[in-house]
Amino acid sequence: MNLWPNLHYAVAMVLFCIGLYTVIMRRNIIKKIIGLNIMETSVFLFLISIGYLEGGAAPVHGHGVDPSRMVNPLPQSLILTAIVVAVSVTALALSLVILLYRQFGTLDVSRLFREEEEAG
Amino acid sequence: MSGVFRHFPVLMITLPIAGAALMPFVSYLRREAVPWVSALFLAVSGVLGLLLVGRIPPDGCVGYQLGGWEPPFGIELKVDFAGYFLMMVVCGISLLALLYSRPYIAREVRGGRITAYYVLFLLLSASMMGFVVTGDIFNLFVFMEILALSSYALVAVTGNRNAVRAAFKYLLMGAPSSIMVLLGIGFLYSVTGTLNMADLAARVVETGYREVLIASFAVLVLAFMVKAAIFPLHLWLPDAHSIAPSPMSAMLSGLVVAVSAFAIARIAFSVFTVHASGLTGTTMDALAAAGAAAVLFGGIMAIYQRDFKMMIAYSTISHMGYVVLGFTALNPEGLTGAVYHVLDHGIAKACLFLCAGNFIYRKGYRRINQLRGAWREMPWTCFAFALAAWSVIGLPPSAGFISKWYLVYGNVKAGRVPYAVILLIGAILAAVYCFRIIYYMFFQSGEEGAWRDQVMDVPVGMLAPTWILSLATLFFGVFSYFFLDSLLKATAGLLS
Amino acid sequence: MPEGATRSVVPLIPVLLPWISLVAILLMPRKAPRLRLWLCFAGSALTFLVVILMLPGVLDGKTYYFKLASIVEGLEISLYVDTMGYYFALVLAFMWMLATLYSISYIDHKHNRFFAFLALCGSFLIGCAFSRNMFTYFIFYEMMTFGSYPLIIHEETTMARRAGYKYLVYAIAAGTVLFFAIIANYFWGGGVLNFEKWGLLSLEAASRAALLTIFFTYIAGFGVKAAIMPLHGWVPDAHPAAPSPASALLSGVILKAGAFGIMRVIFNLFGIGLMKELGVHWIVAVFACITIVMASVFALTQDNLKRRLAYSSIGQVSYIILGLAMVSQDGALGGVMHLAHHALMKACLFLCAGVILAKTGKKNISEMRGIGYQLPVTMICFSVCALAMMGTPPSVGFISKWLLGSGAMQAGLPVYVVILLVSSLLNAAYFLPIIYTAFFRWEGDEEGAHHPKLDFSAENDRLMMGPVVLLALLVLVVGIWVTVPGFPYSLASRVVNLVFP
Amino acid sequence: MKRLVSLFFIGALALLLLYVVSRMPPMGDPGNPTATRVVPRYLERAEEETHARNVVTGIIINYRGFDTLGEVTVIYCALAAVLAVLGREKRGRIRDYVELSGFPSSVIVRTMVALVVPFILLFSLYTILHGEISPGGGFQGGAVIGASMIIFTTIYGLHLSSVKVSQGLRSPLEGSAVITFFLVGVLGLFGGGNFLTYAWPKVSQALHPALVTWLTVLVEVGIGLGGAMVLVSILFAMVREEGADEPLA
Repeated sequence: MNLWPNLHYAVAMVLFCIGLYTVIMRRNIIKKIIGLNIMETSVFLFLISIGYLEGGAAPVHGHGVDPSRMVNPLPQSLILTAIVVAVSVTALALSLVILLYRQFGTLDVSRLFREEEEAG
Repeated sequence: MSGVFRHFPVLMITLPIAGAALMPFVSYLRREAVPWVSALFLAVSGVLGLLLVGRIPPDGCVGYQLGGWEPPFGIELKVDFAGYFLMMVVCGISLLALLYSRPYIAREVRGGRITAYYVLFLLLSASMMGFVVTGDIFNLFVFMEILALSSYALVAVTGNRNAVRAAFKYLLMGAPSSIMVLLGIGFLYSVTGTLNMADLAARVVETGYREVLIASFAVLVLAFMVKAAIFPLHLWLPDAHSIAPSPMSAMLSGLVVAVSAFAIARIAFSVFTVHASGLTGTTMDALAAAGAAAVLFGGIMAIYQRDFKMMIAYSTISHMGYVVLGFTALNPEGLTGAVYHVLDHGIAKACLFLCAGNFIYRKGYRRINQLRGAWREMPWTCFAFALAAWSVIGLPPSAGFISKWYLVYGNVKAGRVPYAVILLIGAILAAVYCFRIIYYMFFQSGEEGAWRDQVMDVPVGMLAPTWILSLATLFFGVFSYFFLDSLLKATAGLLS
Repeated sequence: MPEGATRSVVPLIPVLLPWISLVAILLMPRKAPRLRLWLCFAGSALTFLVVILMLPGVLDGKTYYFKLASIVEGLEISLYVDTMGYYFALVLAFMWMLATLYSISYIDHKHNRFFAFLALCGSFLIGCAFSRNMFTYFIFYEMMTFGSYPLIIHEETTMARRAGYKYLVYAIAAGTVLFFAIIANYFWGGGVLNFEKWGLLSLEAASRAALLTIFFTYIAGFGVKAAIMPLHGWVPDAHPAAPSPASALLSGVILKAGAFGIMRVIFNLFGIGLMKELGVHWIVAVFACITIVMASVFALTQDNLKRRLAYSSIGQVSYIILGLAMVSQDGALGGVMHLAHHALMKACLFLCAGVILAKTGKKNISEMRGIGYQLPVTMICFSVCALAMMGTPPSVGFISKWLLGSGAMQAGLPVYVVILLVSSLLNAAYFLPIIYTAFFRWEGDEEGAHHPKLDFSAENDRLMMGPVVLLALLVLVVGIWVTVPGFPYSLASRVVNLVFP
Repeated sequence: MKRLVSLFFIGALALLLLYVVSRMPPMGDPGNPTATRVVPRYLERAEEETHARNVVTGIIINYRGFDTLGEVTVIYCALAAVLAVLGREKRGRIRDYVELSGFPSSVIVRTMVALVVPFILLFSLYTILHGEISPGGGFQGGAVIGASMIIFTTIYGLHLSSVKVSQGLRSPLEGSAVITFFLVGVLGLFGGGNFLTYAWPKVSQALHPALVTWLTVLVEVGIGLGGAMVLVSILFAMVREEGADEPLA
C-alpha cells in the first residue's frame, strides 16, 4: 500500500470527486463551471505529481544540473497543453452562460429545466 | 508506402486546420467565398485520401513519425486500413454536409457567425480525421478536445434558446468526460511511462500494477461512453442532435458519436490488447451489456417520438449500441461489422438528417405527423429518405445489411447468441420507426393545404448531397466486396 | 463455381429484363399511357421468352452460372440456373406475363406505381429462383417482400392499409428470423451457403442441436411466406385487399417463394439424407396437415370470394410443404409439381374473381346468384379450376394429389392419404356451393322463374379474358398431357431424381 | 434523496480511486516507470537535438510538436466557438463597458494602468522569446498579453481598447499561430524530412543549430501572437454590449 507516499495523488483524487460533486449537484451554472475547473485542476495536480522526482531540479539545462536529477518534463508539457484546452472549454462554457442568462434571466439549472418542460 | 505519398495522411488532417485559420481572412475579403473555400480545403483532403487508395496494406499499418522523431519519443500517426477507411468516411460525409450547409445555414445562422460556423466545421472534420489515425494517446486527447469544443459550439450556433440550453447540457456532460480521459491517460502513463500506443501495448502486458491499468481502462471507457452516448450516459444526445442545424446534426449523429465509439475499440485493441493482457474482461462485458441496453432503449424511444429529428437522434443511440456490440465480440467479423456500421450509420444518418433539413427548409415542419402526404410535394427528398431508412433497418442490398450481417455473425461466432438476437430486435425496432414515416410520406394524405399538389422540392444544392448520400448507402451495400476483404484482414491484425 | 456449370451471362438477362418496364414507366411521356403499359408487358413477355429459350439446355442437364459479386471468400452474390431454380422461374415468368397483361385492362392507367412495383417484384423473384446460395436468395427475397407491399395496398382503402400493415409486421418478423437462420447456417455450415445437390450441411460439421435450430428457424422464417399455420395471419387479409392480378400473383407465386425456400432448405442445404438422419420432418408434416385441414374449414365460413380463395391457398401451399416433408420420392415429386399446378389453378380463380368484381362489382358469394349466366365464360373457367382443385381427373389437381398419395404410401404413412381425402372433401364443400350459386340459382328461382339467358356481352375485354381462358385450358391440358417436355412433370421429375440419392 | 444517492456514488468513486492510488508506484521514486522509460532520452539529448535548453520547450515545440499544433488549434477553435455563440463585436457600435457596469475608476487607477501596461507587454515579449532557454514560451507570453488587455479594457472600456487593438489587426493575426505552425510543418516536407521536422535533412548539418533555433523562435512568436489575439478577441466578444444582436428565432 502506497497511500502515504502517494498523498499528492490522493489529494488530487479527492479534489476530483469534489469537482464532480459540484458539477452534478450545484444548481448554479457558474458554480458548475467552477466545479469543472476544480476537476481539471485536480487532474493537472495528479499529472504534475507523476513527474515529480525526489529532490529533483527544473528540467532546464545550462545550470550545471545533472540530467538524471531533473524532474520529468513530459507531464509538464502535457499539462501545458491541457491547461490551454481547459481554458478554451471554460471560455466556451462562460459564453454559453452569458447567452443563457441573456435569454432566460436565470443561472439556476432547475429553472432552466422547468422552462424546458413547459416548452416541450 | 514511399515517396511523397507517406505525407498525405498528415496533410489530410492539417490542411483543413490551416484552411480554418485562413477563413477569417477569406471572410474579410469576400464573405460569399467562405463556403466554397472551406469545401475546397476539404476536397483537397479528400483527393489526397483518394490518391492513397491501394497504398495502405490491409494487413499492416503505415506509421508516420511527426518531426522525424522515432516513437515512442515523438508522435506517430498509425494509418491502418480501418483508420484510413474511417478517415475517408469522415472526409466524404463532411464534404457533403458542408456543401449542403451553404444554402441551408443562412436561414438559421446570423450573418457574422457564418464564418465561425465554417471554421468550426473544418476543425470538426479535421479533428475527427486525426482522431481515428493517431497513434499517440495524448494526441488522441487533443483531437478529442478540438472535436468536443467545436461540436458544443456548433450545437449552439443558431443562438436559439433551446439550442443554447442543449449545448450547455452537452458541455456539462462532455467536459467532465474529457477530464476523465485525461485522468485515464494519467493513470496509464504513471505505470508505463510512455504515451505511444504501440509502445503502451507492449508495456501494458509486461508491467505489473494490474489495478491501475484496469482502473485506467474503466475510466477511459466510461469517458468515451459519454462521448459516444452509450445508453446510460446518452442524456445529452437527443436534445443536442435534434436542435442543432440539420447539416450539423448529420455530422454529430453520423460521425462524431460513431468515431468516439470507435475510439473505445481503438483503446481496447491497440493499447490494452484485449487478448494478451486479460485486463479488459469485466469492463468489456459491462460495455457490451450497456450496448445491448442501448440498442433496445434507443429503438423503443425512437418509436415514441413525435419530433422527426428527435426520432433520428434516438435511432442514433440505438445504432451506437450496434457498434459497441460489434467490437465487444472480440473477433475480426464483429469488429469489421462495427467499422462498416460506422460507415453505414454515418451515411444513412447523415442522409436522414439532411432530409429532415429539407423539410424544415421548405416547410418548417418538424413533427412526424406533418409529414403525411409529403410525397406529392417533395418526392425527391422522400425517396432519398426511404433509401436511407432502408439502410438504417438493414435490409438488403443496402450497406446496413452488410454491417448487420457481420455484427450478428460476429456475435454468433463469439457464442453470444442473446446479443445477436438483441441486434435483430434492434433491426425490427428500426423497421417500426422507419416504416411508420415511409408510410406517412407515401401512403397517406395530410391535412388540407399541408402539401401542395405540384412538385416543389428543395434547390439542387441541397438535393444533391442528400441524394449522393442515399445512393451511397446502396453503393456500399452492393459493392461492399471492394472493402470487406481488406477490412477483415485489417481488423484481424488489430486484434492479434 | 459449381461443378459442371457453364459460366454464362444468361441467368442475368431475365433478372434485368423487367427493368425495361420500370424505365418505360419512368421515362415515357405521360401523354401515351397505353404505350407505356404495353412496354411493361413487353418487358414481362421478353422475360418469359428468354426463360423459355433456356428450356432445351436445362432439359439436357446444362447449368449456367454467373457471379455478380463476391463479398468475401465463400459469401458471394451469384446466379445459377439449375433445374429446380429454372422450374420456379418458368412458372413465375409465365404467371407474371399473364398478370401484367391482365393488369393493363384491370388497373387504372394513372397508377404507374402498380406497374413499376409489379416489374420490380418480377425481377427480384427471378433473382430468387436463380440464386446460387442462400445469401443471394435472402437478398432478392427481402427486396421482393417489400417490393410487393405497394401491390397489396394499391387501392389505399382502410382495409388495404390494415392488410398492408399486417403484411409488413409479418414480413419484418419473418425476415429477422430468416436472417438469424442464415447467419447460424453460415456459421455452422463452414462459411458457405451454397445450394449443393446433396445438401450442404452434415452431422459431422455441426451438432444435432445446431442443425435443428437452423432447420426450425428456416421453417419459421419461410413459413410466414408459405402461410403455414399459425404463421398465416397476413394472407386472408392481404388477398382480398389487393387488386385481383396482385392476388393472383400473391397466391400463385409469392406464397410459393416461401415454399420454394423451404424446398431449397430441405433439398439443397440439408439434403434428403440428412433430413432422414435428423428425423424431424414429421413435425413439419404435422403442421402442414393441420394447415391443410384447418384452412379448408376456415374457407367454409367465408362469404367473401377472395377471402375464401385465400384460405384455400393457405391449404394448398401446405400440400407442397407436406409433399416435401414426407421425404419420399413420389411425395417430393407431388409437392414440387403442385407448386406449378396450384399456381395455374389459383391464378385462374383469382383472375376470375377479378373479372366478377370488375364487371358486376360483387365481392360476396351470397350475392352471386345467377352470375354464371351474366359471365358464362368466366364462370366455366372458374368451375374447371375449382373442380381441378378438388382433385377431379383429368386435371392438374388430380395429378398432384395422386402423386402425394402415392408418396405417402411410399413413406409408409397412409394417414397422410386420409388427410388428403378429407381435404378434398372440404375443398368440394367450399367450391361446389360457389358453382351451384352461379349456375343453379338465379333471381326469382324460388318463385319458379326460368333461368336467365346466357349473356356473353359483358366479357368483351380480351386482355382480361385471354389470361383466364388460357389458364383454364392449361389446367386441363397439363393435366392430360402430363409428360410433354416443358410441362411441370418433365422438370419436376428431374429435380426430384437429382436430389434423391 | 437525490443528494444522498449522488453523495453515495461519488463517495464510492472516491474510495475506488484512493484504492487505485494506493496501488500506484510511489511518487518521486527514481525507479518509477515514468522516470525510466522515455524521459531519460529527453533529459539527456534534448539540448543537442532540439537546441532548446529548456527541455519542456523542446518537448512542446519539437518532440511533441503535433500536440502543440493541436493545442493551438484548440485555442483557435475556442475563439471560433465563442464567436459562434456570442458573435464578434461590431466596429463603431460599442458602448463603454465600464460605464455600463457602473464602476467608474479614479485617475490614480487610470494612470497606473497606462503606466504598467507597456511594461507588462515588454515582459510578455521577454517570456515569448526566452521560452527556449528558461521557463516560459509562447502560450505564457500570449496569456500575459491577454491579461494586460483585460486590465486595460476593464479600466478604459471596450471602446478605447478596441480602437487600440482593432479588429483589422486582430482578425488576420488570430490564426497566425496555426498558420505559422502549419507552414513550419510543411517546410519540413520541403526540407526533405517529415511534417514538423525542424532539422531539414537537405540542409547541411552545420546549419542545423541555427535553423532549429530560428524555427523554434518563429513558432513561439506565432503562438504568442496568435494566443494573445485570440484571448483579446474572446474578451471583447464577452464584454460587448448586451443584446447587440438578437438571435434568430
